[in-house]
Amino acid sequence: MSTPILDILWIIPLLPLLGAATNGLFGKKWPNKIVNTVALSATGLSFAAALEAVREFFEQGQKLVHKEFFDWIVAGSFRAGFDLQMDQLTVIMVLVVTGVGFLIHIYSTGYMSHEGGYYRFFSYLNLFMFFMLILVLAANYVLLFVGWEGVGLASYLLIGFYFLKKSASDAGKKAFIVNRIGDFGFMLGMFLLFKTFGTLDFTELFAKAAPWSHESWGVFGTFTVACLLLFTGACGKSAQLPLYVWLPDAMEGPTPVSALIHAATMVTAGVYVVARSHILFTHSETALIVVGTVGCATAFFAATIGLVQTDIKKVLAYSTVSQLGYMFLGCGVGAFSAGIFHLMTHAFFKALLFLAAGSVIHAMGGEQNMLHMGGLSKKIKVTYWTMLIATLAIAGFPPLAGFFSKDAILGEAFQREGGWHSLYVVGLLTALLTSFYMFRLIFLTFHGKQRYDEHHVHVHESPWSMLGPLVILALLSIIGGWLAAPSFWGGEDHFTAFLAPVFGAGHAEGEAALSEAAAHSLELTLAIVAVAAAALGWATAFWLYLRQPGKPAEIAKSLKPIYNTLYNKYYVDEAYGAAIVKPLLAISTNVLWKVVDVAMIDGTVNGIATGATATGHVTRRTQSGNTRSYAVWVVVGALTILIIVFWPAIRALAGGAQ
Amino acid sequence: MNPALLIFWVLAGLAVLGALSLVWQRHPIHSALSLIVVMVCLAGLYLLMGAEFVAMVQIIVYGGAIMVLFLFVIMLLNAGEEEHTDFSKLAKFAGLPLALALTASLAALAYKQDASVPTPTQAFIPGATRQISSMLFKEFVYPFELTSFLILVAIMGALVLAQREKK
Amino acid sequence: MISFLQQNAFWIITIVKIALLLFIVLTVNAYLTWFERKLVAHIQSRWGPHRVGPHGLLQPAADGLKFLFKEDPTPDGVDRFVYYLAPFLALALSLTALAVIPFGPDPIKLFGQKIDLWIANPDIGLLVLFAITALSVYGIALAGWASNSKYSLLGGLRSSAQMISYELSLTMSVVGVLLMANSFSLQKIIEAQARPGGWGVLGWNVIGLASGKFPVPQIIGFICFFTSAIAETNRAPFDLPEAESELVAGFHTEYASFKFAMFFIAEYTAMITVSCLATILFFGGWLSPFPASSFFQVTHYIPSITLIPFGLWVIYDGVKYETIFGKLILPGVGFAMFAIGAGLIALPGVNEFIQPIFWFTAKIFVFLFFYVWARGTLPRLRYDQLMNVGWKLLLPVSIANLIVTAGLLLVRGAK
Amino acid sequence: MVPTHYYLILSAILFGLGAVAFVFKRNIITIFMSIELMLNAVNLAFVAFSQAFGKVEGQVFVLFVIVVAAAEAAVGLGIIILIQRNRQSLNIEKVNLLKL
Repeated sequence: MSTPILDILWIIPLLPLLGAATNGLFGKKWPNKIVNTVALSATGLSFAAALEAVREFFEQGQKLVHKEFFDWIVAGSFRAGFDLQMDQLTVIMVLVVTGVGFLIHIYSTGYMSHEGGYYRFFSYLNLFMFFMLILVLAANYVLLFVGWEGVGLASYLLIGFYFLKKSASDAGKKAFIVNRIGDFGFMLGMFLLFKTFGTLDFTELFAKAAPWSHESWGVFGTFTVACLLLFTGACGKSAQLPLYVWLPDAMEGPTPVSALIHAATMVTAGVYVVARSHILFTHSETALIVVGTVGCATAFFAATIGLVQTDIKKVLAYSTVSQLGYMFLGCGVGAFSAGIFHLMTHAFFKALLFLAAGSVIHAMGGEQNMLHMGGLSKKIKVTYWTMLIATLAIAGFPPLAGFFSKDAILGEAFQREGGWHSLYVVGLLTALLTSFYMFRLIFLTFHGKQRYDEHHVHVHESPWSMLGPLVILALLSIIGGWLAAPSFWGGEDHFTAFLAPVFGAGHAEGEAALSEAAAHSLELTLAIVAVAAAALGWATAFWLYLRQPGKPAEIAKSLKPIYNTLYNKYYVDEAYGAAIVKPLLAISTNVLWKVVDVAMIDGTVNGIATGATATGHVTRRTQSGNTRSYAVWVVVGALTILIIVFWPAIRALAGGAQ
Repeated sequence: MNPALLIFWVLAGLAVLGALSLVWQRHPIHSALSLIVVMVCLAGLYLLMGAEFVAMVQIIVYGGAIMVLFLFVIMLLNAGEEEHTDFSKLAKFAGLPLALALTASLAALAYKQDASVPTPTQAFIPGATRQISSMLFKEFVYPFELTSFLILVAIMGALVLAQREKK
Repeated sequence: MISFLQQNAFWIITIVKIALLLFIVLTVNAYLTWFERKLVAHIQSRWGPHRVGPHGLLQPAADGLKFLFKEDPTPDGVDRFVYYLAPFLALALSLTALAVIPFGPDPIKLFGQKIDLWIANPDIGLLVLFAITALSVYGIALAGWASNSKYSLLGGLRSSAQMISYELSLTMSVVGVLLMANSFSLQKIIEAQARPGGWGVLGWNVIGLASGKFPVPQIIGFICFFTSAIAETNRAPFDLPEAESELVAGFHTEYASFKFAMFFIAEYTAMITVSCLATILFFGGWLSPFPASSFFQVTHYIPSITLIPFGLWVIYDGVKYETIFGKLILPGVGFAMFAIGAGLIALPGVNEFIQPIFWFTAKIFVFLFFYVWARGTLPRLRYDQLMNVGWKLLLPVSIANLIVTAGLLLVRGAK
Repeated sequence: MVPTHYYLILSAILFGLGAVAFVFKRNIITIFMSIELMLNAVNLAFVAFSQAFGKVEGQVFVLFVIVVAAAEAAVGLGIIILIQRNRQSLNIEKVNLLKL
């Protein structure tokens, strides 16, 4: 069959790159219209291409597509080609990235219309799309790493988009540096893998790895180490403990950026990598446990912080962190498909949340503090409703997307033997907290009496270029979950079935023990428990923030230390500052700069220079310009040659002399 | 005493004396004359070795053309006695000893090398001139043509150098 | 005594020959000056020397005496060594040139010794001559430089430049002849011009029919050669080194008495040498212009045929000469000539032996006459003209001549 | 007959004297002459060897050397004339523009 797009898979990432290049190089002079035409057509076309590619993928029977376009690095046995591949996992990622990305592009045209550096913004955004697509389409770790770093770069650029604002540029740097730590681990992981298996191509690597024996808990074999290293990278990118600190600050960037990069796509790259290399992970008990624990811990931890934040975007940021935690929990319990599923749904509703928040901020004229909002529900209806839907989704109310994905993860967690129940409990608790702070956000923002000055800010609904995406995403958040509607819900788990060829069906050991009916009843109970938790969260929020609005303050006063701790995010940044940044600075200043750089390196360089000068001063005398001296040198040369050539004869001569 | 050897000693002695006086004389003309003496003596030695043609060419070209050219230039520039400046300390102190060392080592080597050099089987190469001509136009024809080209270039160069540029 | 003579006969004979040759040449030189002055005078419709001796025949002797007894001042600030060296160099070289000139083919037999009519006959005679010619420039150049006088210096400069320039065409113009003779030996060159069966003048290189079907004439070569030769000997019209109208007397301005005489002799000897060379190279040396067949036997009496009438005329002229001295001397001379002519008829053997020498000298005389003729008639060239003639006319022409000759010989097949 | 190495020694001595003159003399023309002297010494060695080995190649080389020497003399003397014209001196130690 003809598969035009699959044969030129590179077209999908290439289009955004072209867009980025065009805008970046020529956009400065252009009016916004042309700029966003270019950017949108780039992303739109690549979305279309992606759809076509997926169609062809299905058409040719969902067989793994692996295309080598050209050699990039070839050194000895090592080959890193510009190879792209397409399988079920890629399909989901590509669709999410291009689709959501496209929507957010549309949204941005409205949102950024009043900002300076319009062309710059879209150029960066397209650049990000390019790298993200490289990341998800890559057929080997090296190329994946290119995308990985590239999205890092793009995120850096976009976080620091308002680079005149110090906080923004600092946030950018922070994100970049923290990511480097993770990338370091990632690279080490890659090296280890190459050393062990001699290849970094996914297909070959996994084929080679599969037959290896599993490593049980506490064994630090190749797999464990490699996986942990990779996971470090994932932690960096996906803002897990202890490397999550950059994400909240990343909210300095424009809201669409937060939506696209720091909620929907980039931050999920970590999850994607873990899922992509699930074969390695499943080979190492330890790694799985670590992943699960870290994810779970992060989820709860971030949720607790989210409880008390007042900045609307910060709340969403922490909720993102905690949701990512969920995904890792899913991966940790071996439910990779569940993790990916949550990734997808989360992409929908979190993007929606951010965009809606953006719309709110837009409406409030740049105000981000929820305590200065309230009662907006009348004024900006579309935003309100879409955001409400998203909230319900993330809080996990059926039948919305969040419910299914989160339920899937928790279910998997519960059904795993061993110490996993505790994780389940924490996960449940987190779900409760999630629904609480989300509704807190809703109530503070849209209900109650308005706490802002009518005269300064006149609230207005956003243009349809922004609302359109909201609506679409809202729809997706509603129906997105049904793909994986558990069997008791009438449908059966399409999603897991779809991903089965990638992940295999091997993650449901827990289920195997139970009978069909028992399984159904268990799932039902779990679902009910989850919904109950969500409802409890809602109730608390309702009671606290709508019934008697004074209460929170009192509670805060009564639990001052805890409140402050939470409010200040457990002082993690401060701790890092004290523990790492300050010593680093000190070392850099006193050792690296003053000793190594100035004394040693500069010293060497200058020393060489002075040495050269001195030598010149000495040797210059030979270049007297006086031909007679040169003549003498010629004679010397002749003598030398004579001696060298006739050395034996000369020795004989000496012998004869004696 | 073998007359050939006698002639050799006389000519060789004259040649060395000429070379010495080339160094010794302070006026370029005298140096030139000494050099001419050396050349004529060498021509004589060539004759002694039976290289008549080379001997004559030596006199005609070296004696008759090159040295005359030197003479001409000296007279043209009206060069006086050379001034004994010693700006080059190196040449002043190291120059002479080194050059003498070179001379000595060369001579010593030549003296030691006699074993490896066969003594001449015949004093004359019969029909040397004929052989030379045939060789020049057979084996060495390309170098020969090349030298003619070289001479042409030299002539041009000399013209270009010597002519005063027209104002 | 005899034994000593026997043992070292070669050396003795050589020395005697040298002495004889020197005597002859110097005498010829002396009378060449007289001849020249007379001829030039008549060309310019003057009498020329006629006071010292009849027809000024003793003029050369008088000049010689004058040279010997004149004061010989050494100018101030001359480079003495070179100043004295120069004339010796000039004279010695020009005389040396004569050593390789063969005057006749077959040797004389005297006292049981075969005596060749040359002092040395090397295989590379021609090269030797050229070598000597090449060196002869030093005499003049050094003299010019050493005299510490502007005129002399300019003269020396001119002569050195001129000689170098004309040496090229001189040599080039001869190569054609060499190709035809396949040898540097003057004797061989002469013999190469005698076509077997005797074709006389046709065999000479100017016509070049010594062998083969068609002639390979060297007439152009000869013209180049003789012109260059005149220049080499600093004779008019190429006598710029001593151009009296510009440089007083050029390189020998500062030379007086005998040193001057040396230059003088050197110059005339060079003339003779060149004439010999021209004869040898282009005009068949001692070969008779007439074929050697019995029909032309009569030509062997040409010496007598010239000598006898001339002698008679001299007697007649002497008888009616004004001075007593003349009346006494000239008839004697005339009678001597007549006697020689008659004697040659009487002694055929001697006559036969005399033939080559006669022809040789006759030809030389012709060339010397040319020399004088040219001086008497042609104006002196300007210096740039001189250089142009040398470099832009003679040299290319002689090279062209060489190429053509080579081509023709290739077609004809050298012998 | 003269042993070959006599000639070689003579040639060595002449060459060495040429070198001596080369470093010892100040007058450019004289220095140039000393170079010619060295060339002559080499020629002598050539001819000596050609006699020793009974081969005429040596003499052919000599001819080449002579030709090259002639060309060199022509150009070199032209240069010398220029030097005199521009520097008003033939003292090689005063022709040291290289240094400036």
